[in-house]
Amino acid sequence: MISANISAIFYLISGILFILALRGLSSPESSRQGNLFGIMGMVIAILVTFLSVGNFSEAVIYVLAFLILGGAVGSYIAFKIPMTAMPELVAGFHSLVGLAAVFVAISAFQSPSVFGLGTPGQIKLASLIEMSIGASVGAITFSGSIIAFLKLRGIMSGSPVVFKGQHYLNLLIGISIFVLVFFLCKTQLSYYFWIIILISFIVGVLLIIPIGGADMPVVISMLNSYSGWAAAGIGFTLENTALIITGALVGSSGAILSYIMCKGMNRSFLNVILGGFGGESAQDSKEKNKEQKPVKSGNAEDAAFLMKNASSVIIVPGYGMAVAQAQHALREMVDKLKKNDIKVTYAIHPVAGRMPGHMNVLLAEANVPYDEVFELEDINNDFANTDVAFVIGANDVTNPVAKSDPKSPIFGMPVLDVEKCKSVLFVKRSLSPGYAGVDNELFYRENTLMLFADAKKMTEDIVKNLE
Amino acid sequence: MISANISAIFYLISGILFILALRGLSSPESSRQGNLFGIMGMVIAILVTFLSVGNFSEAVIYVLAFLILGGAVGSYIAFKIPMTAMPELVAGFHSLVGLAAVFVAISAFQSPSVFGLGTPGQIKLASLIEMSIGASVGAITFSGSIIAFLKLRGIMSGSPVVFKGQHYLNLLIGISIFVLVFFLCKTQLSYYFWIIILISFIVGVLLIIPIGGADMPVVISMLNSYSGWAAAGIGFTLENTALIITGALVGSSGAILSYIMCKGMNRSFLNVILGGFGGESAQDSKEKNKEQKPVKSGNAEDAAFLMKNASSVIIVPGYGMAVAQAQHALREMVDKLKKNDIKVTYAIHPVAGRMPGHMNVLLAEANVPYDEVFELEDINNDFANTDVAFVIGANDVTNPVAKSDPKSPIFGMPVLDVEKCKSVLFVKRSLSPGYAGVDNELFYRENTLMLFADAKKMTEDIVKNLE
Amino acid sequence: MIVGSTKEIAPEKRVSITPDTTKSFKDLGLRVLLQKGYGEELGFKSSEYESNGAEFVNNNIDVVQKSNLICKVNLPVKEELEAFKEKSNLIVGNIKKETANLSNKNYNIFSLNLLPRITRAQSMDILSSQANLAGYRAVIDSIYEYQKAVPMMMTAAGTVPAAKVLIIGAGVAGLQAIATAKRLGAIVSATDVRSAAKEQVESLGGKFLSVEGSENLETKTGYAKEVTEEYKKKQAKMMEAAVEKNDIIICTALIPGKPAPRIINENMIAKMKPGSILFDLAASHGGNAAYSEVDKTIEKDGVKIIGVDNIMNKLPLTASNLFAKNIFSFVRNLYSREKKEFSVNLEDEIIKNTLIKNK
Amino acid sequence: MIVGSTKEIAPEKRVSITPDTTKSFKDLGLRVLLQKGYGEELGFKSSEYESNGAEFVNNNIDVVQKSNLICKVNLPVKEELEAFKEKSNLIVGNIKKETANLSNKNYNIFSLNLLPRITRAQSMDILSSQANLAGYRAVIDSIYEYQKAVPMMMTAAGTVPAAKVLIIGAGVAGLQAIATAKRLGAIVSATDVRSAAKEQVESLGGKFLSVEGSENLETKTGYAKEVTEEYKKKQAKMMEAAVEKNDIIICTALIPGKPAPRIINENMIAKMKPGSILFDLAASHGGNAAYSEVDKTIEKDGVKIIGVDNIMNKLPLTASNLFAKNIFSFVRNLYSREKKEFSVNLEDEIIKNTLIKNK
Amino acid sequence: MEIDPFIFRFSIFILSIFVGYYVVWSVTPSLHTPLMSVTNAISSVIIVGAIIAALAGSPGKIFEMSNIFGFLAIVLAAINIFGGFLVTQRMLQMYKKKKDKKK
Amino acid sequence: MEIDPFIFRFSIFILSIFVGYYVVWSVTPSLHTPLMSVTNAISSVIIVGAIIAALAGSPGKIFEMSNIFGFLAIVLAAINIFGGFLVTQRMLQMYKKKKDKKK
Ligand SMILES: NC(=O)c1ccc[n+]([C@@H]2O[C@H](COP(=O)([O-])OP(=O)(O)OC[C@H]3O[C@@H](n4cnc5c(N)ncnc54)[C@H](OP(=O)(O)O)[C@@H]3O)[C@@H](O)[C@H]2O)c1
Ligand SMILES: NC(=O)c1ccc[n+]([C@@H]2O[C@H](COP(=O)([O-])OP(=O)(O)OC[C@H]3O[C@@H](n4cnc5c(N)ncnc54)[C@H](OP(=O)(O)O)[C@@H]3O)[C@@H](O)[C@H]2O)c1
Ligand SMILES: NC(=O)c1ccc[n+]([C@@H]2O[C@H](COP(=O)([O-])OP(=O)(O)OC[C@H]3O[C@@H](n4cnc5c(N)ncnc54)[C@H](O)[C@@H]3O)[C@@H](O)[C@H]2O)c1
Ligand SMILES: NC(=O)c1ccc[n+]([C@@H]2O[C@H](COP(=O)([O-])OP(=O)(O)OC[C@H]3O[C@@H](n4cnc5c(N)ncnc54)[C@H](O)[C@@H]3O)[C@@H](O)[C@H]2O)c1
Repeated sequence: MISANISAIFYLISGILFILALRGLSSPESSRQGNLFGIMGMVIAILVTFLSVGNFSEAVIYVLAFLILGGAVGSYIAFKIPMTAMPELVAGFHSLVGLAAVFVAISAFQSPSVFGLGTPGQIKLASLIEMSIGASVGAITFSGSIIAFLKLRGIMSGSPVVFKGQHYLNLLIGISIFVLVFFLCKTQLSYYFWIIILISFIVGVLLIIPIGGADMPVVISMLNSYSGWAAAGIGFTLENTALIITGALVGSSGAILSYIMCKGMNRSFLNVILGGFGGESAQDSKEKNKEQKPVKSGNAEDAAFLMKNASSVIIVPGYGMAVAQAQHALREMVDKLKKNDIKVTYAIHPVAGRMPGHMNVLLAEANVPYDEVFELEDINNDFANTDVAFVIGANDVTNPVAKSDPKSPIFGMPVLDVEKCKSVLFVKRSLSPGYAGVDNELFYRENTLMLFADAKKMTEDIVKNLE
Repeated sequence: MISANISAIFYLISGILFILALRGLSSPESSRQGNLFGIMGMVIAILVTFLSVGNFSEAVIYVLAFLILGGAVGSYIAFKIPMTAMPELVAGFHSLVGLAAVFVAISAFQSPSVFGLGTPGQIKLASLIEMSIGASVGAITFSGSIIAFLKLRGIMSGSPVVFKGQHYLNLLIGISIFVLVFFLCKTQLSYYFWIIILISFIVGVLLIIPIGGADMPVVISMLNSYSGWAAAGIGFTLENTALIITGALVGSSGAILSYIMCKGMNRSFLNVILGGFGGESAQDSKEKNKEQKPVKSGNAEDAAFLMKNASSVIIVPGYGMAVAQAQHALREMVDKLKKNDIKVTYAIHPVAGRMPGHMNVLLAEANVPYDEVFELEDINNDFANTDVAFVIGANDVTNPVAKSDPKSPIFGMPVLDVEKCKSVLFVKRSLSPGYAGVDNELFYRENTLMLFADAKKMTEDIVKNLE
Repeated sequence: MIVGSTKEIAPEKRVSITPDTTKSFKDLGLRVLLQKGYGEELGFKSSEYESNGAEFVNNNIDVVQKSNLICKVNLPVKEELEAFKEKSNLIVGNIKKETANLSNKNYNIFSLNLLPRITRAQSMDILSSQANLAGYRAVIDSIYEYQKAVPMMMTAAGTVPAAKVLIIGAGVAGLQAIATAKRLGAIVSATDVRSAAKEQVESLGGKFLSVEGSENLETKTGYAKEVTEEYKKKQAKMMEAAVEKNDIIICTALIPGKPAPRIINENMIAKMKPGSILFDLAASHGGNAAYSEVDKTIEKDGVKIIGVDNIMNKLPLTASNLFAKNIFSFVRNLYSREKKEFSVNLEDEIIKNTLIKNK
Repeated sequence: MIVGSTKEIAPEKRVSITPDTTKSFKDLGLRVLLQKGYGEELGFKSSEYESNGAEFVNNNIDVVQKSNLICKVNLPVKEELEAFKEKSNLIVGNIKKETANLSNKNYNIFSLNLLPRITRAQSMDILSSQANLAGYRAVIDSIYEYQKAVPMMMTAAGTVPAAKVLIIGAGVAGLQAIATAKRLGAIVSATDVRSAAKEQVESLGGKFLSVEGSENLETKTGYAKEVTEEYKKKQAKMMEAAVEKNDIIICTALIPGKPAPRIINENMIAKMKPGSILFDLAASHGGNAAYSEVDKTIEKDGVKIIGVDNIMNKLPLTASNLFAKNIFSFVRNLYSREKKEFSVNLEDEIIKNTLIKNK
Repeated sequence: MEIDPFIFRFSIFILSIFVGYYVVWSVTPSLHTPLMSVTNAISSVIIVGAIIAALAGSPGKIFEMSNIFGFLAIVLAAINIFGGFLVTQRMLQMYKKKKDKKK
Repeated sequence: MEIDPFIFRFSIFILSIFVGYYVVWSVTPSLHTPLMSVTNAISSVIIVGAIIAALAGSPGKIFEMSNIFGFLAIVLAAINIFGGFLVTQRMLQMYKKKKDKKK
């Protein structure tokens, strides 16, 4: 058994390792190292805990057994899960952390003495408050994550569930939790403790159901943050620095991350987090959900990242490039890509733009060499071997409906097979159709990323992010 | 007198306010607010200290008197100092902090009992180490800042002072300080304490003299960092959280800031900080100084800053713009400037480039509107009322020798009076002359900043920095 | 099945079958029959045609009599028309419906200028392909006639100001004219009655002159409507100011089935600077400008007013290449590969609209 | 002091004094005397001249007899030359030294084409100002003659490939030709014997074709030297490949005081594509290309070979504006404001070099 | 003059919040998912509490209520730890491959 | 099980270092000088120590050695505090004026 001082130092070290882990994960170069730091931090925290408890009875064997059991399950899941199921996996994992926090809180509530928090019925006031906050937040995290998981998995419908008075209900429940904590402190009756946990489970559900599927990543990050706060709360109860540092770290970084993600998706943070609050905003998000539901939308950084990691890119310009006068920015973007040894070519559809040769005029103005510019027939087979199609302000000329639907007004027009690329980036301002007025189903495809912005603005932003 | 707990909380609050102050200062919008936070933090820290000491004897009056005295002097300096003397002012201020730290350490050493650190001759080991570190770092900060101040003020020559064996001397002194601290702890003789402080003063001088005037800003920031560490050291001695938090904050942010500044100036951090270390590097910096001495050379950030804060800019393109094919990037730069409500025009010299109308062709290609393009006669009077002339790859057409020296081969040619602008930026790759082979004396003028780079590269970098 | 073509009558310089499309026809499973010397004026050698699979006969009547389908730029001469096989087909670039009853033989006549402007028909759209070139060439011709330099040049001997070019009508021809003038460094503005044109003009870097308080005069098919009297007045007011300022004016405004709108009147021309150019691409449809006469260059108050009927003769090679591709695309649509014959499927909008005489 | 000018002899369309420079002369304190009808063909009205301070006399001889200085584009006719005042001055754009003894009267003759290429003389440099326009106009004329479209256009009716333009000689004219062709969307390459030309060509977006292993053939004054036989062979080899690939070739290569170098021979022309254009700006100096004849357009194997003597007549307005400014700058340098007379200061390099006959 | 340890803990808590805030402020969007998954893994440091709970009490009685909840929490947290870090590793591996392929 | 307060202080110290590190990481270059000057002002929080030193000891003897050094330190630190914050304010004012002028 090691002294409290030494374990405190080691907890600090593990906290620092976690900081480094998060730092590492914020830039691609250091990301793997970051993960390693995280693992090290966790190992240290666990070892130190063993050593500081110093109780080497047979219980240790059970602890190890359960640890290994959990580890085996976790590893199995991690290896088996398909990459596409990442978001729901993270949501699922979250629920576990939440539940674990609840269990730890219960345990502390049951046997306060062993944690030095007083005796049952005589638990220190501060500890009682801390542990009920921990338990409550943990419970919210648990049930909220479960809902998020179900929505992402498709088991539950992704569309937001809203009903009248939702916000009032939430408010009511929120207040009731506070009241219950108050009574718990006053009476020390375990009864109240259980009710708090129960109600918190319900809160988690209520908080997440009004949020649409598209906003789930933000929600997950937010739940992440909750689980951090829960850990910190319990850290105070157990007077454990590791839990406090890490909990605060995870709590604030998760909150910030969800804020950043909202900004990236051009969504209002409040709107997303408060889900059902305010009649208009619910309306709003509903409408948005209906419209945006199936499209993946990204920002300049995503686009830059995708293209930087591609080995070949085909640019497909259309009328929107002309409207935005984005040709110069485009040329610059391509220059940057080429400097990264990426093969870049231009695919010009015969009727791109609004006059014959429209694209040629603009590309020539931007000094794009002629030998990088290909007409449809010469390049259409290349899409299948290309990593990224960068469709800038083009729409009709990529619309596969021209190949498939004889009733479509553009049926029979040859189109650029951009969808055969690994990823397709569409730069346009909205989901509205092009000249022919036909919806483009590519926007909703799995391998499409929409970049909603003025073409020039977006291209310039991408240039910036290509540095 | 308030309890230790409450004062600890308030110290935490003041620490947080300092964090917010630093955060605020890292972006222009929030900078003034940041300063305010800093002031608030300081006020709280001082008030809480008064309250926690709780000694309201007549001493308080003296304290207040001295506080006001210092404040008056500080305010006077702050208002009187010309804006151009900022860097040396900051250096001067630093020296004060360093000295103050030394004084506080001395005070603690003199009367350890009042700080609860034991009695003279029986000071707690940890405290003794902490206070000697604090005193030593404080002393280094003091003398180093004085040297920096003298160099910047021009009282001492800005060129680096290097001599043989400098590094060994530094090393020796460094080691000797450690040895002295060791003896101090062992013997508790005040004798050692004073020697430590004395030697530290010398170290400060030795550390800074080998660093050239150009690198002084980095040095100042580094000294800033030192003063932070000194404060933190004393904070440990006095068991004062405010000092610990703030000291660590200032210490690490100062270090990082000097690192960032080095990166910005394209200098190696180690080279700057270690100054005289390694024969070659000293050689290096000497040569650089010799060659670059008379011209001021800047980077894209400087250029961006200058132009962003201008209200009018005239672009003077020349053959170098054509060679670099920088016209598109230039146009983009101008667009960015215009978005900032800056008036931008182009001045075309009749023989700029290598064929009549050379610049016009390129500017038209980049879609520069004709009404922003002026010929020499129409714009030459405007330079005097313009903040910045951005000369991109032009040379002969700006050379004032054409007006002054009848023997010069270009005498009699009308030239653009760029030197009448408040600042002139010259983008070219070197100091070499243009077509006519005549040296351009503008490069060496006070209000000229040379931007050595390929015109396209530099312009793109400026665009980046204009965000 | 045999696709044939005979020489065009001067001054027409274009051809409707090029060596390139000959190959395409062969690939489709069709034979190509040409009159001797076909395409020679354009520098196409008979050997080029032959190596791509064409056959030559000496006589134009022979061609017509042997072919199942004849492609022509203009309406064939009378004797050719009379010689047509029964149930054969004739594809012509441009005829009016009224003139279609020239021969009472029983064959199909298709006129490509009647193509619907639908997406699928784009590759056959001779109006677009030729108007595009016309827009380009109108600028080249105007600049050739213009006695000053077009781009701005600031030189040691003073500044040459950039020429100001005004394009009237921003359809296919107008847009290409904008692009071409812009490329040369002119200051370009344009006007049109369709409000979508504004964005299109700006997408080429031109300035759009709108008629104040005007509504959008676009028909559902994308063409322009005739304008109201009130609009005309407003337009004239705007034009007066614009015309005076510009050095080169290129008129391309048309209204399908109607005479071209008269946009520039005598007064405006009187105010133009001497040395200015007024190029009226609409001359053969009645002209957008006063004085303009088909195939004549008139000088009025120092202003050159140029009216050309068939500007395609100024770049017949490119024009023929595109024209022939249009024709080929049309034939490919008409020809049924399974049945190995030309099938007039009247459910096909393209065929229905272009057919002016049915067997 | 009076500055005068008489009408030029056709086909010359340029003038040496414009209304603009009339004003400048007046501002300098000089009177301007012109022959009646001066500048009319260019659209300059007498009233414009007069409102800027010019005076008119009916007769050209009157002008000459009354003026202290006569400016002309070309050498005046014999009777004018005979009528010159003693101690007067004549400034001409272009005369050869040998022809300068036409009159035995005692006056100064300056020929501006002999200006040294020094910085101070740039504003008087008619070679530059006119060559610049020549380069521009050569491209416009070539494209006018070219039967295809120049810029690349990918259209529904197939792709129009971009024309390939080759510029031979990248001096003032050549560079402007590069710029103009580039603007129109052509694929431009250029060649020259001076190695500095590479960077200059590239600064305009053109591709430079270098002759392998060649040295720099630039004289100290910035002109080209005559090339060696070995170089000629290497150049010919490179040219052969280049000429074949290009659609439009514009020749501008000159060597001062020598006949223009012959760069394109008969063989090369034979290999050119039919429909190609070969524009020889050097024709009047002997021509860079085989077959080229002054002021004639010759067709050879489908290639149009155009030789123009005075291409300035194609844009006389701009050319006159610049020319007149050059003349004015020269006069300003010649005129002493204090002494109020024209002073022939032989220490001035500019005056010394251009003076071909001294009073 | 002794300061309550709670105050210290609270200071630590607050400072950690700031660290967490600033440390992810400049994260690249493409790393959002891995970052989320690593944060998730880290948040299962709750296992520290679980272990304490599991081992609490007198050596003999290892299956008190509190211990049982501790054991449960350990299993859950362990799943999360292993799963979280491994899955992050997998995701990051993916990024690496793309880079390497190019070289 | 009591933890030495030093450990807590040390944790606080370390965490503050991280905060300092990340908080200025993204500073705009144009603000380097004001940032430096504000950091300088903040570092004179050493005045806290100076005040303690000045007020230390028994109420009667206010001019002990340690007090005198304390007073000296107060003067120095006070110069710095006032000077530093005011000068920063002036610098920032400059930025503002430029911006405002334009509008
Ligand atoms: N080439 C010709 O000769 C010709 C002539 C007439 C008609 N057409 C027709 O025009 C169409 C051409 O196809 P296309 O793909 O080039 O164009 P398109 O199908 O009309 O699509 C252009 C897209 O660009 C987007 N856009 C517009 N302004 C933008 C801006 N500033 N920034 C970013 N995006 C912008 C629009 O979406 P948002 O509004 O969502 O941004 C629009 O969907 C074809 O249908 C063709 O038949 C061609
Ligand atoms: N316009 C005409 O018709 C004509 C014709 C012939 C001659 N000239 C003569 O050319 C001169 C024109 O004056 P100017 O001021 O335009 O040109 P200049 O005096 O020749 O100066 C151009 C400058 O650009 C710099 N430069 C070259 N490449 C660069 C690149 N890639 N990036 C950045 N800088 C680059 C060069 O300096 P570094 O090497 O240090 O980068 C050079 O000093 C006059 O002397 C004129 O008499 C003009
Ligand atoms: N979808 C397709 O397949 C396709 C193909 C080619 C063209 N188009 C579209 O068809 C439309 C017509 O093109 P077009 O070139 O054949 O037209 P056009 O030749 O009939 O007319 C030329 C232009 O003149 C304009 N005009 C008519 N009266 C005018 C007046 N009084 N004042 C000013 N302008 C006037 C018209 O609006 C038109 O833009 C355009 O919108 C074009 O984009 C579509
Ligand atoms: N500083 C000044 O004031 C000034 C003014 C104008 C021009 N210049 C310079 O003077 C120089 C000559 O210009 P110019 O246009 O009057 O020259 P030019 O008209 O005498 O000749 C045209 C070009 O042909 C080239 N040439 C000659 N023989 C050739 C051959 N065998 N093959 C290929 N190319 C050949 C020459 O090098 C020259 O570039 C240029 O460098 C120009 O930049 C200087």
